[in-house]
Amino acid sequence: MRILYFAWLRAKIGTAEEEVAPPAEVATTGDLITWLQSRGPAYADALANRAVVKVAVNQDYVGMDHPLAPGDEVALFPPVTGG
Amino acid sequence: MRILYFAWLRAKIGTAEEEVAPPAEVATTGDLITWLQSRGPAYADALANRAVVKVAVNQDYVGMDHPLAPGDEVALFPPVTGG
Amino acid sequence: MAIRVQAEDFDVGAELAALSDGNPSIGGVASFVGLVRDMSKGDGAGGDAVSALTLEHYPGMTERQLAAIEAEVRARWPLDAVLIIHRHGRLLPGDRIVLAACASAHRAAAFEACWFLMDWLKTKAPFWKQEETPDGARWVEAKEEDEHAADRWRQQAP
Amino acid sequence: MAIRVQAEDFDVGAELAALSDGNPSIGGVASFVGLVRDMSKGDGAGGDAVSALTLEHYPGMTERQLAAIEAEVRARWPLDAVLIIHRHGRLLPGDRIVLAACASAHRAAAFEACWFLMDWLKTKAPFWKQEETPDGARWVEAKEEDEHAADRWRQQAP
Repeated sequence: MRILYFAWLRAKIGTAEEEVAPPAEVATTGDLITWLQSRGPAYADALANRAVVKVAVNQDYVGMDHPLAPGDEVALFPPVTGG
Repeated sequence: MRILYFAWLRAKIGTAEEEVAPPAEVATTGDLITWLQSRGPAYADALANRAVVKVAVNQDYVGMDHPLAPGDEVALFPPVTGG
Repeated sequence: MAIRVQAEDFDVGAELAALSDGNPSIGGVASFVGLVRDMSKGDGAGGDAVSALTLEHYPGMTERQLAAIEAEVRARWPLDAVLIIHRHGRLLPGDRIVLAACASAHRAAAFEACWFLMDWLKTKAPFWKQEETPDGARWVEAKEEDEHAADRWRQQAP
Repeated sequence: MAIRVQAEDFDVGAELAALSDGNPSIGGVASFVGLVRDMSKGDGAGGDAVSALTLEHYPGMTERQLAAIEAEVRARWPLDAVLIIHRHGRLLPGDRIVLAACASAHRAAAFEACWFLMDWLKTKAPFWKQEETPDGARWVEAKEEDEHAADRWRQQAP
């Protein structure tokens, strides 16, 4: 599973993109974030406040209960500020 | 008193501009239109429906009871269609 | 004062750039360009073909009224710059008729003020359109929907 | 499909002219140009000086979401043409960030659709701004007022 990070999530985690293989019990986007938080202090800090973490799966916005499949492209990012 | 006509009012009356000297009892814009209507069939026809005659005095919109002074520039025209 | 009544065409890109040039506190510019349509707005199904449009205006009153409306939008909305260019004379389908543009630090102010200007221009600026159609020249009639659009702004506080 | 995400600047006049070119049934084009401001939108009295702005985006998702929103405005309003250009990369105060434009036979449709696009871009398009200030680089925070502006369109039938 490919994970992309943008803006200050990218900066805090320290990478723009990584391949991860979460354990089988990680079934949803919410599960994935919980699992990522356990990967170290940078992840824990970046993902501490879920109210400011937006999730897209395969380039569409999804909620925290969205089911995940192995080949998914998951993106985590703060609220957008374009325009 | 100078009177200007625009658009189909100008076309129907047959002139864009004229100097008139209405009698003393012509005190308001409404009086002026009534007096103009008496000046011939072209005027009567052009001014028949006051709902579609707009009046400006000295380049500001006014109503039919606006008082007139001898040196006024009075303009009569249909509802505008610019923009 | 950014008001022009002219027969000549205008360069939209240059005008909009000039509006915000040198003022980096402007967050955005909302604008509207009105164009000559090749069809009259007939009541019912479509209209007649229009081969040209002639805009008559009231020189002097036009500028005076445009200046008044510019003052009004500046009083109602926090604007950094306002531009109104309105053409007169004979125009062809596709030609530009009017440009209204409002620059502001605030997007909503820019949109509202620009829309208000266009609604106002349609109902109060002393211009009159005459269309050339297959049946001859014809004065365009004022539309009730334009009056309703303009009335809207009386009720709304900005 | 009139959607472009690019680092390069764009020519507003040429873009707007191209939008209506060859379609004389278009009555008008409403547009909005967003510019880089030299001040951050601080809470309270003013903000900090901004010397540059860097726009990060999500390549692929950006285009996908812009295409979806173009389809939505076309479904909601009677539009003849829609254009969205959004830049990314490092920009300076006064630089153009975004152009949204909607062409229609109807003035209200063009204004509403363009305003909707801008409100949508502010809240849904995957772009993030980082400002360079005297205190260093800082990610711009999303504003609640932008969310409210976007929510407005959910309640309104066009």
